[in-house]
Amino acid sequence: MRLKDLYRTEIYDESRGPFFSPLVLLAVTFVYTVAVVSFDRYQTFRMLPLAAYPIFIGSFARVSGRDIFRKMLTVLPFVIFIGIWNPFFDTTRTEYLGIMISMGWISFFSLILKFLLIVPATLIMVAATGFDGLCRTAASLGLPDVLVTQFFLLQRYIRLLAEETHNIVRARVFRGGKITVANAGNICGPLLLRCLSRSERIHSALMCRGFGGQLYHKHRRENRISVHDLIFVLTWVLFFSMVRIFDMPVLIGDLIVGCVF
Amino acid sequence: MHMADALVSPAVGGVFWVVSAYLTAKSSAVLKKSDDTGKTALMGVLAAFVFASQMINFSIPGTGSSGHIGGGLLLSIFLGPERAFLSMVSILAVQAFFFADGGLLALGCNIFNMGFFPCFIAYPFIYIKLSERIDGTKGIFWGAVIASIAGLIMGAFFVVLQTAFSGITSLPLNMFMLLMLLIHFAIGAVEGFATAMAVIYVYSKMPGVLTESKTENRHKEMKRAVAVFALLALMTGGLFSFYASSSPDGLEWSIEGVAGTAEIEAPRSLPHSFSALIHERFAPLPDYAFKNKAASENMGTTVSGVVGSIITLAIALALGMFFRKRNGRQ
Amino acid sequence: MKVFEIENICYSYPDGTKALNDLSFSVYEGEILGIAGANGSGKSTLLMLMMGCLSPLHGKIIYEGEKLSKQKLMIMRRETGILFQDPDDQLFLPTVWEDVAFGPRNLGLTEEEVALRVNSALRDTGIEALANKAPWKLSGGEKTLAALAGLFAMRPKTLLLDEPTSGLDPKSRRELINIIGRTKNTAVIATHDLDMVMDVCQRVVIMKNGTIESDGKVPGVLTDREFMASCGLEIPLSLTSRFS
Amino acid sequence: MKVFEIENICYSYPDGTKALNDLSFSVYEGEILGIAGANGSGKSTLLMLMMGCLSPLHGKIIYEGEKLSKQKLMIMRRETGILFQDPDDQLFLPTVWEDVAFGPRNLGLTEEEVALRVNSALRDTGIEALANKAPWKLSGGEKTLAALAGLFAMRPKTLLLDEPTSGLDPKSRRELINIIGRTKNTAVIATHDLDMVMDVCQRVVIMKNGTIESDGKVPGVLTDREFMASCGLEIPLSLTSRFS
Ligand SMILES: Nc1ncnc2c1ncn2[C@@H]1O[C@H](COP(=O)(O)OP(=O)(O)OP(=O)(O)O)[C@@H](O)[C@H]1O
Ligand SMILES: Nc1ncnc2c1ncn2[C@@H]1O[C@H](COP(=O)(O)OP(=O)(O)OP(=O)(O)O)[C@@H](O)[C@H]1O
Ligand SMILES: [Mg+2]
Ligand SMILES: [Mg+2]
Repeated sequence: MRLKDLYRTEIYDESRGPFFSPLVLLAVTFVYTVAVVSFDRYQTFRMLPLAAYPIFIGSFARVSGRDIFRKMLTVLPFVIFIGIWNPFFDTTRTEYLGIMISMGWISFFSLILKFLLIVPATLIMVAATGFDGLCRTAASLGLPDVLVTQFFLLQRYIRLLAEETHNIVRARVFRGGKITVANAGNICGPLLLRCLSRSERIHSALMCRGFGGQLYHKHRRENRISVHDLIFVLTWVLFFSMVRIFDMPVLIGDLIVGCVF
Repeated sequence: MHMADALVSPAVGGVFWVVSAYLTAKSSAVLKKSDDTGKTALMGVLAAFVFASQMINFSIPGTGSSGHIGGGLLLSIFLGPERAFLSMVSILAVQAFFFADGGLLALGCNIFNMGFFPCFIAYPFIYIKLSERIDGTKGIFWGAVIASIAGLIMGAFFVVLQTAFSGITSLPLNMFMLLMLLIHFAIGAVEGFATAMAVIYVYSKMPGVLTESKTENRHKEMKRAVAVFALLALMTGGLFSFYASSSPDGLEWSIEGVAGTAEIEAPRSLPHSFSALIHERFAPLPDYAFKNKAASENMGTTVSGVVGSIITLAIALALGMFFRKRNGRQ
Repeated sequence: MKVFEIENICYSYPDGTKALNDLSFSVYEGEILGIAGANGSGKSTLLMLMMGCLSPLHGKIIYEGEKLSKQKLMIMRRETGILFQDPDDQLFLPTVWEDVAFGPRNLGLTEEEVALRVNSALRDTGIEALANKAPWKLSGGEKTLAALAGLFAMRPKTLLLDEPTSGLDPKSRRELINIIGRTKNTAVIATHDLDMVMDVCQRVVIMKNGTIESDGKVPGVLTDREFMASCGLEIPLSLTSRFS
Repeated sequence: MKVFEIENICYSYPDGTKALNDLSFSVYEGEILGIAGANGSGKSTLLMLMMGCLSPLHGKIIYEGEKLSKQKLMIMRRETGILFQDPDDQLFLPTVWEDVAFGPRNLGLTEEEVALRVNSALRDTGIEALANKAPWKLSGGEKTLAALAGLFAMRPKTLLLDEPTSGLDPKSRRELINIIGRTKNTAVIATHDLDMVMDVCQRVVIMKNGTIESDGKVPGVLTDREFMASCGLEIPLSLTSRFS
């Protein structure tokens, strides 16, 4: 992750009128994650139909595929690193897609597939709800006010930090300076103090406007669930269980292949 | 040392979700009682700093986890353990949601590994004790270094534990453990140094910031909760290492254990039967079912599988397009 | 009646900077008081102290006849609105609308009433068009206006404004002056804009190095060229006739 | 000779806000140009574009006869000093002295020369007493002065100032006006302080909604009451005689 990515939380802030309630999206995404992870480590194509979910919500959210892709690339190495050892230690050979291959490779492939299924789903879910939506959901779910406020402030201060860093870098460049490792400390110290004193002022301003520790007020009824939402949840949960219980690709494939031949 | 979703089993993820949720609730309750909102802003800023410093990370080969500063100790020193813990929760949640670092399911594990140990163990039992015993900046320095190392190592140990229980990789345990602990020892030293420098720097420039955290009266219940979890963690850890060392060939165990070839012969030690139990309960299709299937899988089903997969994807995509059009979105 | 009584206040910042030095004055109900003074003379510090964001080293601050205890502070903050010198410190919610609604919501109003107040505040400050923009994407003057709207939406009895006109264009400035002039509320305005002080204030306090140099009727004080110069100030621009 | 030529510049912020719309003008060597306009009319955006912080969607910016390439940009930034609207954006070193010295040091001057320049810049802006203070502990106006000192210490050929007088007390404002009036340098000043424009600028550009409404001699433009009102402005305060 780079500084630029910090800035990127901003792409989630544009108001984009949620199409499903954030609560519902969060719940379904959680069930989805569990569904993906619950597949055995040697299973591959069986979980593929689950991709329907991220594709579906992704077609609603106004989020660029490139953005998601870039974020995925930043985490991919970690998953590859953990999986790549499987082929070395799990050398039992088996037949797979008509070729002999070690079980380790299958489990590696399975791991990558899981990653490819889960990560975009989470990112799209967040993009669809927005940070504010998530905070609201969290508040309406009864998460402690301290924590909700903290979520909110963290995101606010991450931007503050990014801005201040950006400003410092820009100001340096304008006066002919360069950023090197040697003067990084010179930047970080003042940055910290500056942010601290700024945070105090921001907090004072909050208090002066009657802030009592509660950012989202409960009477705003965020989590009213409509029939439309309920159908959404039920449909997807049903779908996930179907995929989990039946080998859907093989079933559908059999149907088609059976018809063709 | 973020665990990714793809690396934890639902059972492990669930257990740590519950534990972390409990700790979070307790911490919030304590803060609510203390009725002091003076540090709210500070929480936000410092969390942002820790968040940013965690961006400097690297992958630890073969472990699937990233090496980076934890930050829990720094937060504890400035904010007190409960606030620090909540800050860690917020940091990890934002990372999971916005940066695909960690994940929904693994969030509980990550909170426990990176929040619980530094905030509730390393800070009160190591940092406080040391910095009280040794005067001045020296005490801060050694307290920070040792507490950081201890906090990170405990966390790293639990990363290994959770990975092992999840049974997703076939990585040899001994090697994994050694690697993780060594690397986190080094990171801990670096972090401790950085933490000490930051604390000393801020202390010299803004003396007001640091004062209260020590006098903050901790709630009794919180202490009890921490004690219970510390004990539990200690026990699991102890049993686990006992097991790992008593079976000299940890490598074999992990391969066999997870691959399921030597399932019945595997010694019935507690952690293992626990993991087996979880496996049977929560994994609807245990390993052997697949093995049988793998043997019987012929070319025909493979073709159907591929064809079926492509068709399912196509249908999903088409549906998505359809709804998008209907919603009138660009 | 006195709204604020400031008695022998001293304040030093943690680094030792003496910002205020034995300063006393009162703010009467319904009056609009100007505070002027050179850069660094302690105007912002004074307002911060009055809002309880800083606590004085010596002396006391009395609000409506009572010393500021924790409880009194809560009441005071409900009834008093402050504009910070840097509007960036004040705006923090994702949209301008939300931000302006923050104060009224904290007062516990119903959602309809909140909407009513927000919309009227946005209309008063002329930034209805920016309601759905993120506050950090505004121009400098627009930020000030948004912060002002957040203040007005709370309908405070007393206003403390720290340089409200800096960054505003002449038209918005004039409108703000009209709004302040119209209210029956008490207001304390720290500013360098002496023309505004001429227009809206009845009384003006001139500060210098953390103390009060003069406290009196506006026309009398502001027209004294020598005295003003000695405090690092000038007479208002509209008095320096260009054609003479 | 033309220092800057701006040709048919358009700019929209990433969120779609049209900030500048087909805007053209030139800055001539040695001239002091004022830019005025209502809040949100695009003044700051324009200065950012001129400094290459943002890049235009259409149109081009020519500096001393050459289009701004990466190399030319480097040269331009060496010769041009910019004051941001928010001085906080500009101060980043632990003390004011260090901060002011940052620019000259990067020009490769010797340490003596740096000290000379820094001290003279601090003297010009009247903040010698604050040399060892941390920039984030200054008052609003002091920050602006410190940022200005940082600018002057670089002795740039061209100055781009974004609201230099906002937050300054009348005396510092007057001194700044004198400094700008004395220089032989080119300067572009975006401001709401039309009295300053009257005092120092030869030419003024009036902006409205991202376009140029008028570009001409100062007395002619600024005294046209109707035209100014139509742009969300007013005639300078010193022309509104209070006694008439
Ligand atoms: N956080 C701080 N730490 C230390 N000193 C400070 C801090 N803030 C302000 N000061 C100092 O306190 C004095 C008074 O500052 P204050 O901000 O009250 O001035 P002001 O009258 O508002 O000036 P301005 O007109 O420039 O806004 C100044 O000398 C300033 O340098
Ligand atoms: N980062 C941003 N993202 C989106 N829109 C922006 C951003 N910054 C400014 N704008 C918008 O662009 C327009 C021009 O802004 P700009 O800052 O150039 O105005 P300005 O003339 O400097 O105003 P002021 O006198 O208030 O400083 C405004 O409508 C503003 O809302
Ligand atoms: Mg001030
Ligand atoms: Mg501007």
